[in-house]
Amino acid sequence: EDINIAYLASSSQNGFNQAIYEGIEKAAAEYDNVNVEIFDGEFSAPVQFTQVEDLVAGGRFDAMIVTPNDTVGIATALEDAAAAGVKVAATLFPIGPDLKNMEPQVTGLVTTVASDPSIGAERQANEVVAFCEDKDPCKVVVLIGQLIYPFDNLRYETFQKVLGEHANIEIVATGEGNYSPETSLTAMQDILQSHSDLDAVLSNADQHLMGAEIAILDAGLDLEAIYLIGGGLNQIATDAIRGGQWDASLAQFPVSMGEAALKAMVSSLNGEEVPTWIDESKLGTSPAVVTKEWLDENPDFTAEWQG
Amino acid sequence: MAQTDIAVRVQGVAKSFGSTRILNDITIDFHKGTVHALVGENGAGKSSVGKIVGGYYSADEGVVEIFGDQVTRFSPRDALQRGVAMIHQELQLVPELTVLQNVFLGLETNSGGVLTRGDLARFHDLEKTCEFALDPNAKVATLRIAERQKVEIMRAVAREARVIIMDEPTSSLTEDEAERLHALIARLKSQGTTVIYVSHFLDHIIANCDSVTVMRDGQVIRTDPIAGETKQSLVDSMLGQASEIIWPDLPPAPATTVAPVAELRNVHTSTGLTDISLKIRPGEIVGLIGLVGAGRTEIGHVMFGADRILSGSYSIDGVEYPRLTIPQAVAKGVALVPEDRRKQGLVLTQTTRPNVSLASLGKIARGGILKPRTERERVKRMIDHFGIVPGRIDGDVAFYSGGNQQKVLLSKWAVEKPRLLILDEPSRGVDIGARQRIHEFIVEMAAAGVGVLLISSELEEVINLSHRGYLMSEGRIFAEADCRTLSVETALHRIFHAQSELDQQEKGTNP
Amino acid sequence: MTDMTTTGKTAPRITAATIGDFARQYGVLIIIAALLIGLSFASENFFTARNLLNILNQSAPLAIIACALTLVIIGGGFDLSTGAVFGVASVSAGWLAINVDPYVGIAAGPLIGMFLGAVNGLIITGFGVHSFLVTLATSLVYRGIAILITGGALIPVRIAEFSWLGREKIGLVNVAVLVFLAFMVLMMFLLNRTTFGRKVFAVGGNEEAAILSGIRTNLVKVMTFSLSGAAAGLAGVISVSRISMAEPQAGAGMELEAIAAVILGGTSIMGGAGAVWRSVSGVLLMALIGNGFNILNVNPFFKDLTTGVIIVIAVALAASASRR
Amino acid sequence: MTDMTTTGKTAPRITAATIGDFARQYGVLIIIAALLIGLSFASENFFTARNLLNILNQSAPLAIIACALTLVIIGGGFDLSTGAVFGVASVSAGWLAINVDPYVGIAAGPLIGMFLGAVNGLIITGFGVHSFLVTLATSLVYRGIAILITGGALIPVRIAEFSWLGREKIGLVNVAVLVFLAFMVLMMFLLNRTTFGRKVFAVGGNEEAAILSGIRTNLVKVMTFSLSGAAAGLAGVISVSRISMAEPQAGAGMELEAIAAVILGGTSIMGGAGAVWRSVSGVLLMALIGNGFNILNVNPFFKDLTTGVIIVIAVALAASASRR
Ligand SMILES: Nc1ncnc2c1ncn2[C@@H]1O[C@H](COP(=O)(O)OP(=O)(O)OP(=O)(O)O)[C@@H](O)[C@H]1O
Ligand SMILES: Nc1ncnc2c1ncn2[C@@H]1O[C@H](COP(=O)(O)OP(=O)(O)OP(=O)(O)O)[C@@H](O)[C@H]1O
Ligand SMILES: [Mg+2]
Ligand SMILES: [Mg+2]
Repeated sequence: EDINIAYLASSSQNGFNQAIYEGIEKAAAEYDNVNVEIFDGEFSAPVQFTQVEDLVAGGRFDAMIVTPNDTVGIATALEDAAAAGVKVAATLFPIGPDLKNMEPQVTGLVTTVASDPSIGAERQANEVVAFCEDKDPCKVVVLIGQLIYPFDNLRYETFQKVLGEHANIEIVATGEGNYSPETSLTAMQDILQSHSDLDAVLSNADQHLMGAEIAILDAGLDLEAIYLIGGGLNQIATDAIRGGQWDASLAQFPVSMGEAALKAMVSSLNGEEVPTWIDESKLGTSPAVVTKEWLDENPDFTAEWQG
Repeated sequence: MAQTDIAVRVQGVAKSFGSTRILNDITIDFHKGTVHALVGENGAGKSSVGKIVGGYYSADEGVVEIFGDQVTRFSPRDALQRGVAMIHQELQLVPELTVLQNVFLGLETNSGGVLTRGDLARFHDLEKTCEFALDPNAKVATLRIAERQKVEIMRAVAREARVIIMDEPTSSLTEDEAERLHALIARLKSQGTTVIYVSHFLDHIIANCDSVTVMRDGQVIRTDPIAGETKQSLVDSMLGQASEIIWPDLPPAPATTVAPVAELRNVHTSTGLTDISLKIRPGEIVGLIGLVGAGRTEIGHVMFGADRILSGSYSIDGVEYPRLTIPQAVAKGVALVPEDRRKQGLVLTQTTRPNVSLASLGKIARGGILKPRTERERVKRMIDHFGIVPGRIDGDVAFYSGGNQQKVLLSKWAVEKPRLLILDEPSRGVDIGARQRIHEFIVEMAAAGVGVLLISSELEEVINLSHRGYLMSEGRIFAEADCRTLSVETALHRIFHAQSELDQQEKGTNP
Repeated sequence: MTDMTTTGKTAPRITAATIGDFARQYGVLIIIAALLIGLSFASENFFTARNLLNILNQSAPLAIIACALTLVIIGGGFDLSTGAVFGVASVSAGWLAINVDPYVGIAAGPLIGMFLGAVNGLIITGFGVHSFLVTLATSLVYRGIAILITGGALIPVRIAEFSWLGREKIGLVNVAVLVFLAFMVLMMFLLNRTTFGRKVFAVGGNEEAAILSGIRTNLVKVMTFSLSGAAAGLAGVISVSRISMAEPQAGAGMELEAIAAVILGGTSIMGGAGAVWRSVSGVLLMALIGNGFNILNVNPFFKDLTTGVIIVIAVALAASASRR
Repeated sequence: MTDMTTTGKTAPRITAATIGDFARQYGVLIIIAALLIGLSFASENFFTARNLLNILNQSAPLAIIACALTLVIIGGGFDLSTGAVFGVASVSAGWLAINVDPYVGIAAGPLIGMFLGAVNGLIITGFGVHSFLVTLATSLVYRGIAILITGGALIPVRIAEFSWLGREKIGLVNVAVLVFLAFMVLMMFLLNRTTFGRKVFAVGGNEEAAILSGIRTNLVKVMTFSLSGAAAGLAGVISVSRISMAEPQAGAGMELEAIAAVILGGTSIMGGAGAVWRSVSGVLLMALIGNGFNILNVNPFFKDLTTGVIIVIAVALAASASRR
């Protein structure tokens, strides 16, 4: 009998989500009775909420994999879905009020393929600490997505906590990049007006570094000397690190995430036990933070998503 | 060749909107170099004929020939290119542009689309022909309606058109200004221009036109040379029946001891009124007599609470109102029929019913909830009273003929009997039959004890319809007169006299 | 309409003109009907009571906003702050529900919304500035307030006394749908059966004429903006109670959706003409397109494109019928 | 203005009325001046040639759009599709730069934009529907097209022959700033010194009057929308070349920012009156606020709120001065 699985992307027009779906499709192709479809959440919590309702009402799907736009609000809809007999898995973020808790916070949730954002943020911050070791003061600019997003708030707090433990490190400015190179460029240009003596840029997303890099070059500063670390590890970041323009990126593996989620759903539908948490950071082939050194050792490495 | 002296030929033209036929088998020849009048009741179709010749409407049936060329797909642009310009009844100007820019709109002096100097010189040339004394750099939005009408006329003349359609060009002009327009028309005629002249002023038509077409219900009744026509003969053809042209009898004037319903004492305003004192008693019709710009409209506005009083006092029924607002005035029973019906009077997005009810919503509602039956009855009564056509309660006012829009506007204030009724140009653009009905209405109101303030640029109308009049010039009242003994000639004479005295004074103080 | 009455005495003829008139008047309804029929054939899951009620339920918040917005737009105004008011009402209601009382939270939403709407109205009339700019500015301010209230975090509100509004059903029908229907009827009543409604039409149709008729136009405007604010607040509360979570960004973009729905329905952007049912039709048309996409699962890449094309068709249908 | 002429003969007196008039006319400029002074005191890094040029450079794309949009709005229209046109132009230019030729990519942006703008204009005039609804619909369609072109992914465009437009400087001044200034001058010239500009004012001021003066109003409208499209396309290319990256979502929300800037500057939303310099002032005012926040490192939570409050103040200042 055919198995139908829906993927509810936070936005289907976003490279990261597309890569997750690519993984889902790839894994589905390994079975001969699994069909998958993608739904566009338009980066909107209410849209995704109604999508869950519509899909449950439509009754065509045995399971759904969700990349939530809103990790808390969607919970009630997903509970209803689970109660209606639809299997549910979460990717990228856990579902429920506690972003750090990877175990199901919602009744009926089968599995969560994600990792605690604060762990990744801590790893990034530690790289900066290492770079700053013999610099005093070491001036750091933080570019964060948007502080009104809970996960970005959590990451920012983690950055502050880790860097704050070192007296030589100073966060001289914080800009919101909103995952847009354009916005990041503007923010970075403005920040450079007062802080052209910066030592490092710490960002949660590679998109922000695209803008930051241009601002730094345009200001006539030495890109080599400034430490740039991003997050996501898309192909653009991989090339930039290989080329020496950037220094590191927190690795993410959306294709593997999609594969893992789909396989777990199919197993669960076949009545098998599946782990309630699959740690995303362990899915890839690379270390958690990818550097030029490692990339030079692995010249064949390609990122799991384009950008 | 009979053909060659015809400028515009309209043959068998019919026009419908939806399934309402507004023009039927219209056939008229307009001869070159003549002034050809169109007359008829409100809604007879005069403006519609003009709009078809001017390219604004397209005929459903029939043929329109301009200088012998049959025109099929036609637009105002094509019409202008063929030498046909139109002055619309409802003025169509661009408010944010200046007089100069409006006059030469679409005709600017330019080289390859880039504006160059020259418009001002052309304007002065034009001014020599028109003699309107307009400030070329004034913004049209700040002009009064009479001045706007002059801009429209200049614009048509500026096109150097061979045919000019003038739809009620004098409706906002004083006698004096109308005379000047007629002189202009005579000049144009002598240059071979054809003028199609629509008006309700039959005297003007008889004095200035060469031929006349009478219309009724979207049909041509007859076309004849003007020679031999009289006002009465035209009215009879328009109405389709013999009728008398008369001024109604006024009710007796109230005694001077009667307390006034409204009184202004030494009022000054920022709108240019100086030391205005006047009284209106219940049952009395008081006229304001003056030229355009004398400040008559402003007096109406002050009494309606629309303009602030800087000094002096205003009392209604003996109570002083230093800071009267319009809602207060309305609550006190003051009513104002404004002079610009489209801009200040009607809500054109709405039908007849809400327009008629707008100023008296409280009377057709209980606790804010409308009583539809009461409202319908009241509106029906008004439609019958003024003979509004189309007579539907929910007719689209936006598409009514000019005169019928005016009647809807009057209904708004007639539907409830006010204490004080201010009428600013109440019979502007209405036909002779309706004008009589409006006059009767004014008299009825006075007879019922309403105080009436009447403003009209037609001196004959104010003087014949008022008990008492105030003569005005430059924002001042310089005399009071008993209208039953005043003649139009003396009134005009006194106004001009006062005017020149004022000018003298100005020169004296300002060397 | 003109035609119907004058030909009234003869047998009703169906002419090209009357069909054209009908299409012009009821263009959106025709498109809705076409979509209903098309989607019913395309998927057997579409034309079910559950799915249709679902659509109504999902659209309830937007439809409530659009109903009140209709009055603002007919009155010649424009309200770009409904999304932000929605946000403030959401977080305030959520906060009050948790920290004070769930029912206080529910009641506070519309009241706070009404207050913020009144502030809009007072700024607009007080300074005599166009509402577009004022509500654009206040929407930034309101959104900022919403963010400050929560400190940027989400407020989970998992209280049964609160969530019934968004999630309970009476029989088959959601409470939210009933609230929406009641609100719609109220707005229709206000607009068509009261003196206030008359004044709204007059203010939007010709403000100067309204003033010269003794209408307190500023008061009328403040009231329409207050209603719009109250509606946004009510919608915000329904939405929070539905997803049991209040977030400051809630309702972002909703202001434009609501305006689009109102205009799509056929209410004049210039003011002075329109109807509440039109706005509801506009909302439902957009909801149907979204639902169709979810049910049929067309490639989401085509969703925007299709929505846009359908709107253009709706617009073209209504317009082509009105040619002279 | 009325006052000036009457008191014209005496020595120019500075009265309360003339100050009020000035404030009403130049309200935005006053606020800009106040911000410039305030920010100069708050940070020594603010009033430097580098920072000021930076602000100009950052605002260039938005300012270009706002300049052309001014003509649309004066002409009585509304263009909600500039953001989407920006997106289509971005990705097309990026794609062409990589796959065909960098210069072809640069040239294609404005041309594609102009084409999409013309399509807007043709739909608006062809069906006689209000531009608000039409451009809302086409913005969905265009955004859909942008997404289809890239399949939703980013297109990196790291080619020097392409990125000079957004990144090179001539002396101290960025090429993008020069392009913007040239475009601004062109729009000012078109609006104030050509018959076309006069027609734009007439169409927006009173379309009926324009028709009766023999003006091809539809042609004028199509041209304003084409210009607006071309501007959005040009802005898109500058932006892609600046960040060396084309993305389909680029320019989202820009349409509202541009409209806000135009209206904030003081151009009438009802059409018929306005000026290009006003829109540029509007853009600069908003850019200054953003720059101030980044330079002073204020908590971004307060940014929306402050921006909103400043706009309200600007609006109030302009309006209160026009009280009688
Ligand atoms: N665009 C339109 N749509 C519907 N009806 C119209 C339209 N234009 C004119 N009519 C109708 O055609 C009839 C003739 O109108 P028209 O304006 O030609 O009258 P008129 O003779 O100029 O009257 P008036 O002296 O009052 O100006 C009126 O009943 C009017 O309601
Ligand atoms: N808002 C205003 N501010 C300043 N002056 C004004 C204003 N409105 C009118 N005026 C001036 O006041 C004078 C009186 O104008 P008003 O329109 O009252 O004349 P009127 O006698 O009613 O003429 P009509 O109604 O025939 O046009 C004119 O000189 C006019 O320029
Ligand atoms: Mg007429
Ligand atoms: Mg007057």
